[in-house]
Amino acid sequence: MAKARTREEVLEIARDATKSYVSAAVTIEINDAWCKGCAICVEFCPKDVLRMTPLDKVEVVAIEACTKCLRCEQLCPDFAVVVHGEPGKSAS
Amino acid sequence: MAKARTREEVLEIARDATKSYVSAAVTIEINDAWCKGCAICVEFCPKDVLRMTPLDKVEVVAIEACTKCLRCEQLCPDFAVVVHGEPGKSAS
Amino acid sequence: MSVQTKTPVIKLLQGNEACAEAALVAGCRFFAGYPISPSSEIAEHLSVRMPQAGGRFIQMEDEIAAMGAIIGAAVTGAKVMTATSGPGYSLKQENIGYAAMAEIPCVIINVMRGGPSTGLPTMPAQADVMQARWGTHGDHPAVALTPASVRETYDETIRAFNIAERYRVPVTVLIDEIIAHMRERVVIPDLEEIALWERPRPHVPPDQYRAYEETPSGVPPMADFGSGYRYHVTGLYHDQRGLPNDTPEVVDALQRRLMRKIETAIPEIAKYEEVNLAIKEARIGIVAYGASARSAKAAIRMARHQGIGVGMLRPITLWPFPEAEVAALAHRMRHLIVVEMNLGQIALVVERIAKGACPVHRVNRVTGEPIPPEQILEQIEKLAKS
Amino acid sequence: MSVQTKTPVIKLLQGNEACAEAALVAGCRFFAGYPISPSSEIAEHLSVRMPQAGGRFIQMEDEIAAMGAIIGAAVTGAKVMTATSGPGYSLKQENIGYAAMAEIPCVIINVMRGGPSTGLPTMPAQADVMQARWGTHGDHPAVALTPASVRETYDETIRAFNIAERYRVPVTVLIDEIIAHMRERVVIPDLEEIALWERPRPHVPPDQYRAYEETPSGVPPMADFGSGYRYHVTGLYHDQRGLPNDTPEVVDALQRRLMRKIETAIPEIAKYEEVNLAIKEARIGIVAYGASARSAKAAIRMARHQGIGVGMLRPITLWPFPEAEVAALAHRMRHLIVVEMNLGQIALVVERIAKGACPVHRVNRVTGEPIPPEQILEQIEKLAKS
Amino acid sequence: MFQYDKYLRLEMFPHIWCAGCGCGIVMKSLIRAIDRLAIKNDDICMVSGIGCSSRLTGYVDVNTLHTTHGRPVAFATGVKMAKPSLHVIVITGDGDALAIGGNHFIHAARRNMDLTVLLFNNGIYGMTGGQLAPTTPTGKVASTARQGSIDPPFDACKLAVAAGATYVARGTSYHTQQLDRLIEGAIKHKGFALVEILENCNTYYGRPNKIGLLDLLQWEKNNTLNVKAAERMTPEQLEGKILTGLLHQSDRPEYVASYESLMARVQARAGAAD
Amino acid sequence: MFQYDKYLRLEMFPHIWCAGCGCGIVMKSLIRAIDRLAIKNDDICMVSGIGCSSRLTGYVDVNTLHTTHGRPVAFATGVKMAKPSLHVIVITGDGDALAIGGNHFIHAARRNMDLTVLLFNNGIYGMTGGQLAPTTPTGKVASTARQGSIDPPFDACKLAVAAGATYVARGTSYHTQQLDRLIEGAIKHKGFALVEILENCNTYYGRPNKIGLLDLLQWEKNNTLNVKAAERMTPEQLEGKILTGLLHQSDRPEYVASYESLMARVQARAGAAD
Amino acid sequence: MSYRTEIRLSGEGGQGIVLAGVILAEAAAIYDGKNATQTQVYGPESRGGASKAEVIISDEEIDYPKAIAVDVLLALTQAAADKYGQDLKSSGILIVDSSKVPSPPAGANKVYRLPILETAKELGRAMVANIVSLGAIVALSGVVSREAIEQAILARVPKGTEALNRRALEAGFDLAKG
Amino acid sequence: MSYRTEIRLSGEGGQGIVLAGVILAEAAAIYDGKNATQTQVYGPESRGGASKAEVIISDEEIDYPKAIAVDVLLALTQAAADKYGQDLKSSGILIVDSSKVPSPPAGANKVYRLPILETAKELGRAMVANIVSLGAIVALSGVVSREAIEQAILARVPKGTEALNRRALEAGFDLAKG
Ligand SMILES: Cc1ncc(C[n+]2csc(CCOP(=O)(O)OP(=O)(O)O)c2C)c(N)n1
Ligand SMILES: Cc1ncc(C[n+]2csc(CCOP(=O)(O)OP(=O)(O)O)c2C)c(N)n1
Ligand code: SF4
Ligand code: SF4
Ligand code: SF4
Ligand code: SF4
Ligand code: SF4
Ligand code: SF4
Ligand SMILES: [Mg+2]
Ligand SMILES: [Mg+2]
Repeated sequence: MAKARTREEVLEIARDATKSYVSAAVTIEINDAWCKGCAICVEFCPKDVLRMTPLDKVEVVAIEACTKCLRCEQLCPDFAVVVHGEPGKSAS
Repeated sequence: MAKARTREEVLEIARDATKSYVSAAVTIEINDAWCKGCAICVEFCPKDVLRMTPLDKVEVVAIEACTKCLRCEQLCPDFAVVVHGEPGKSAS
Repeated sequence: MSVQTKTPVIKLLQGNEACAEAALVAGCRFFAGYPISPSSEIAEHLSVRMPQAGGRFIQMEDEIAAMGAIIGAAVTGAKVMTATSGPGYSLKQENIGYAAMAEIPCVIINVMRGGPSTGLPTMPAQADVMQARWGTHGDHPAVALTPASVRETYDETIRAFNIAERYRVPVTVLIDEIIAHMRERVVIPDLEEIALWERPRPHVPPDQYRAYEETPSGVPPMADFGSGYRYHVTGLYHDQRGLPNDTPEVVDALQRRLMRKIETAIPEIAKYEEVNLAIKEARIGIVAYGASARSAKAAIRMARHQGIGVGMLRPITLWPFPEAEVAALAHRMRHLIVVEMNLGQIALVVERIAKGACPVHRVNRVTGEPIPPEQILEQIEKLAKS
Repeated sequence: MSVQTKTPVIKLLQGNEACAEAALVAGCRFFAGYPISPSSEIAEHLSVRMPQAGGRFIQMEDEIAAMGAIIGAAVTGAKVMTATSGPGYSLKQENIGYAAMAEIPCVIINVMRGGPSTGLPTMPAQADVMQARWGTHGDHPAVALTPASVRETYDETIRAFNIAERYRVPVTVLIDEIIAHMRERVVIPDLEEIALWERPRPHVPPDQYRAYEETPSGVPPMADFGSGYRYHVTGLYHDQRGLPNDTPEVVDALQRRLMRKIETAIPEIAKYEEVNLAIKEARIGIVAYGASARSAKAAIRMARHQGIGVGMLRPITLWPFPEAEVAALAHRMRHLIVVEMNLGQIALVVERIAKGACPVHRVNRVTGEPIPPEQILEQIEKLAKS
Repeated sequence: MFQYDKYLRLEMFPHIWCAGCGCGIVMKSLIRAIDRLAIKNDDICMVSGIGCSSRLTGYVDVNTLHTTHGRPVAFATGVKMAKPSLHVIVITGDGDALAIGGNHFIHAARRNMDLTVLLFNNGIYGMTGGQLAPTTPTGKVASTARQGSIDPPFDACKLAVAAGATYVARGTSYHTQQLDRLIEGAIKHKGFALVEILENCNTYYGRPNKIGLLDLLQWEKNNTLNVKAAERMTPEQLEGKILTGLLHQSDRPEYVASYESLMARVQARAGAAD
Repeated sequence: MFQYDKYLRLEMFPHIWCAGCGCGIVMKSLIRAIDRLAIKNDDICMVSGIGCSSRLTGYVDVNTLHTTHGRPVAFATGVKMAKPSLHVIVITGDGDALAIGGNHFIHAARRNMDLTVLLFNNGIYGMTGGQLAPTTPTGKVASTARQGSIDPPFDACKLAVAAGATYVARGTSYHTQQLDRLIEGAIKHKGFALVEILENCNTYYGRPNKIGLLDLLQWEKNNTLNVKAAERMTPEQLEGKILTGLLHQSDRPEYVASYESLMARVQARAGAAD
Repeated sequence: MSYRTEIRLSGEGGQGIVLAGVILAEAAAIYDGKNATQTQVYGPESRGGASKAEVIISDEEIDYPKAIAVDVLLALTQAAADKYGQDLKSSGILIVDSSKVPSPPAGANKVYRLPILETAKELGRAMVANIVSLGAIVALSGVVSREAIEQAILARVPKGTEALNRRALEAGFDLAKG
Repeated sequence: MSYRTEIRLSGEGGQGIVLAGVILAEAAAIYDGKNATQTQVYGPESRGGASKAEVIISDEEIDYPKAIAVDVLLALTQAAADKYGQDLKSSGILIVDSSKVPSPPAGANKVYRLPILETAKELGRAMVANIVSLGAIVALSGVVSREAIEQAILARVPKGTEALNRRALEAGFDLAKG
């Protein structure tokens, strides 16, 4: 079992591990500390916005294609993807 | 709990307590040792062949009316009525 | 109809009825059960009385469910009880262990009938006493009370709630079928005379609340579910916040605290009756509980007529066992006799405590009958002669 | 594939695997289980091996059902087993009591993990040992074996079947998680070396058969259902024909026979290992079982390096407990130490038996870890100095 | 004249059931069904739980296993798996089968285990003194529901069908001839067969509900309808009637047979490898 | 952007579930449903049994009760009866709810107890290492059925309906938006509400059966059909498809309400007598 | 053990034997201010058949609650008399129904054969045989006061049946007069 | 305790650490004729995460089956090194993967940083890292014979992968040569 942590400690770890990808219309955050590399978000993103890295983490490779459909966010079992912005409103 | 008995002892008690009513067509036996006086046989005999005694046992009062339908026998929960003779074949 | 009685009232009550009424007086407002002889009158009585008293009664699908339901109700803040007999007590063991681990106050009535297995469904025995200590897997605290009269059933049921609540522990009341089914004159105590203990509740705001805090008493305050204190309850080892944790230090601390809280509470939990122990010349000591202690009392009375001085220590709190008192008795007496409706269960405990200070004899009966005083007297006479 | 091995074969086997294979060798042809860590490998292994061996495997809906199913299978003549861990062992208690009462041969494997409740699902403990004696309601005979190695798990599983069959009694094998999950070099014994005991079967014709006859050994012959001997099996008190009967004489006779048949069989059931007890100057005696005995052995070895003589009595048959042997040890030694992965359960039994002849010390660990030999050594050193 | 004696442990008679109890009536029906099928006593195993009805196993001269409350189906599963040649008949009460034993009941149905389950439904816990059963009709009085039950009852047949049973029938203690046939069919059926039997408990269902012993049987007569007859009736005519007869029958692999074919497969494979 | 944090015990993160496990996906759906209903954390009680899915209660910041294997519905019954103001949500695995816990499940449905039961059906025992569940499809491999299961699976929804449930729905971990709505509806429903959720277990269902993690989700996508859509389809089109959506809803008295009206009746009577 | 009085009532299921025991114990405990216990036989199998209730009355604490040496024994059926007819003190009182118990247990010095069941039937309800019995017992043995037994009965019986039960009690008293 | 040799293998889930432990123990127990035990960590929560296996080898009876003073310690990840890197004897051998374990546990005298994972990848299957490790361990420590480890490996690995695994073992031996 992982060491018992406080909420604050965990939040700090998560913040430190979170990568933000920003475009005019959308911000996508990936929390590497929680991501377990399952590739679900990558597989089910209808716009191929995401990609797995060689270290089995996720990176955003086509943020401009993102439609904010939230599939990635809703399907990520690990609360490791967050999509900011009104869902459905495309950036383009 | 009743005293433990052997099969033979029980058979003997039952034999001693069994009353036989005989007509040309049918023999009806009532085992007073097992009869608990529920009156089911009396109630459901379609021909009113049977009657309860004041001591809550059963007696045959109209054997000639018996159609050997076996309702009494089949409904007696205590194996206390036996009807001999071909079922359904009325005596009359 | 209310559950209040203003002035002492005299009634002829059945043991099971007294248990049910006392539960209401103790503040029990949730009962879940499953019928089983010879405990069913408790459920039957409460099925009528609970809705009257504004409490909840439910007959569950089995004993396991009943035990689960009372634990669920208890976390909302209710005082809770279930009642059963041997076979059901066996089935409840897993969830009793859960209550011990998660520190859920609850009262389990076990009206003891003849075992093992279906055994003698309506006849008395006292053969679940070791099970009340060791029935569930793993080390766990155990509290069990053994009333010997209808009035005491009333009192001990209330005390069971008090202990369960104050120490956050499942408490079993072991009533033998004789006491449970007999009717006896009971002077119902004045409500004001009855001390009710409540579970410790938090005095800190929710954000500072730690549900399984290490406190001086060993008992952490318990918040009601739905009262604004949100926390986790689990049968896994957990840290002071209640969150699952299996690191050795956390495990060790929790396991030991669970035992310690009851050990340190022994002065408050202990209860026993001394019979004739003031008599200096008594050289034979009896240890007996429940209905067997009544048989023993009769035997002591008979022995006195013959000039034989016999004393008795009657545990009312059976678990934790009155170790110091029995040890003292063993040192004072030339013989101890343990009288039980089983093949000698508490006798083993007495033997351990006596440490050889005096021989420990047994009077047992396992026929489904109460122990006749003569059987005990015989043993007394034999020892008095020797 | 057959279950036969012709010549001794060396294997690296896991404890659970050894248990499963041994069951087949013992003749077990019916297994019903419900998965639970850390016992599941036994069921998993047998789910493959049973159909190969012409036996029957079924995963039931819960532990209660599994226990019921093996009893049902046993009355048809099959040798049967189930496997579980603490929570499941608690659930099985009612039906274990049934097996004791109805005298159904069966083997229950309890791979002990940390309790109480869900506790530490995958970590070792030895805290179900008292439950194995007292877990079900009512007085009942109890047999429990505690292997300390993988090979011994193999042997004790076979012995569990032998005892269960010969004495018509449920037998529990208490394997701690360490032994169950470790892999170890095992010399698989030659099949011809292995003695298999069968249940006594009737030698009289069906019309003379009395299923619960009072025999000199206390064990009535048992006919297979479907073999032409028709009889009644019940958990109620019953007469020698097996028919329900609650008269005091019948009840008393049955209850006492159930206990007596195991008590008189102690010479055949007893098994323990003596370590270093030949050493005359040993003044410290250890009592330990299962994996804790391995820790103790390591500590004894370390103590020897320091010139401290320590002996050990290791019960392999834990119930019935080796009372006479431990009593002798208590009289011979200046100190006894009971080493257990619990808070002191068998220590209570040793205390009772020691009757004050020497102090009984304890080394316990309840952290989910095996007991480090150093912890025991420390206690030895302390006592050696005193 | 029908000979019951051959199937009875006469040494246990008279039985413990109350005057007029349906259990005795049903026991006779069961015996007649067995007799018609000409199955040897030795080849039958009856397994019961705990309850008035479950005491039946004490009275019949076959292989009898009187188990713990609620568990007969689990025990019977072991009997059947271990010795498939036995006809395994489960005798169980409504409390036994559907309250504490509900799980074993649905799982044996799911597996389509070859058992004949005779469910004695008297709407009450007889043995323990008339407490609420999961079959007690809402509003009826029980000793743990003195103001009338607020619990809705199970439909045991519906539950069995949903769980996977392949022979599901309902009879009554009044309709003895129909019952004979339903039990006969159930025993013959290969797979999980349920016969739910509405039976009269005078002492603990009738009395507290102020229904006389004979009226209980009359009720069975008047409030049930054979499913065949019902087919030709209007909804109005069916109103309030309980259907009896063979309610469901289907064909699925039976569990023991599936296991045995697995065994054969595995052994063939092993043989090939040797 | 949806704020999950308010409902999470972040101190427990990352959670213990395997990479890609459906439990996390469903947990998010549950949180969104609660958020939409705007129920306060304090007013929710989640009760779980033992299993991977049952560990969910450790992660959500509501009143959480992690009970014993198979018993959460029984515990939840106590919670609900004692404090009806709480929304009681049961988190349970297919083994937890339908194997060891099957009896509590059908009885709560019978009573129409006001519980929301989320049944995480991954077709396997996850926590203990992939043993056969009563939902494992026949023929699939499990660690206690290495040659492929011979057991027929339950249809949890059918069973619930037969037992008396008044809201019965099926969703999947793939169809998150549908699931949000089904859970929302279940929480709102007064009575026994079941949402069976087909969810992916990669480690112990997928791997032994040689189905990749992503293929498990694809399977959910391709082999299910919304019941509404199904209405307009031919039997051929429906062949092999599992129906999702709200499968059954009905109106019967809810148990706690029945109890409370009994209480009122009894107390009024007592008041009148005083 | 003269400070304790033991009464055993026996008959068959349906005769109200247990209720009679309860009433007698209540008379002693509530209305006469004594200690009292009442016990009975429970059997899973006492569906009909013989029925027994025992009452112990004492000024002191009652330890053993079952009868050892019976002071007053009532038997309303022969089966009950056979099964429960032992343990009567030599000084004890035996009361049997004259029609149903042709051969009372031997050994009693004071035997009263009273037409209890017949009397009850004459009162219009066979059910009140237990109350008639109580009247006879109290009149013959004085184990409780007449006032106490009357109050206890009236507190227990269903509303509307008070007069009938009072008559039954009186009839019992009268039977005892002989 | 020199008669007993303790080996601890650590890494992460999926690296075949437990299998390596089993093979090593089988090499000792079956092919070298010694006593051997193998233990591992079970956690309900070891879904991924650090993984550990321990092997004790001895000519005598093995009492305590867990490592106390480790003779050979393998760590294939930093997390494993941090978690299980204690208990190494001063005379013990520490073997770490050079790419994944930048900071090996302190206190070891003999530290070998070997490109185990890289080597495995070069062999075409990352999965054989455990076999490469066994080669290195055996070559560096001699805890079992080369013949034994080879036989043990071949008896355990799936049919068709024998050649690959033999190559992996050789590669491990070679790594140890430096
Ligand atoms: C574990 C357990 N719980 C409870 C009981 C008590 N008990 C015995 S029979 C019974 C119910 C009987 O009802 P049912 O099954 O309907 O049978 P019936 O007597 O009505 O034929 C109960 C609750 C028991 N013997 N064992
Ligand atoms: C009484 C009892 N029996 C067995 C277990 C072991 N056990 C824990 S979880 C589980 C099954 C888990 O399967 P499921 O409910 O489907 O949940 P999942 O892990 O698949 O989410 C079992 C058998 C236990 N903890 N307690
Ligand atoms: S929101 Fe939709 S489009 Fe954007 S990254 Fe996620 S899945 Fe792809
Ligand atoms: S779905 Fe979540 S956990 Fe899986 S790869 Fe994407 S971000 Fe990582
Ligand atoms: S056989 Fe039919 S007609 Fe004859 S007595 Fe019986 S019920 Fe009446
Ligand atoms: S049915 Fe049987 S028991 Fe009932 S009255 Fe008739 S003969 Fe007697
Ligand atoms: S109580 Fe009911 S079910 Fe039981 S024997 Fe009497 S009538 Fe039959
Ligand atoms: S084992 Fe299966 S259910 Fe459990 S966490 Fe892993 S993927 Fe999820
Ligand atoms: Mg019933
Ligand atoms: Mg699952």
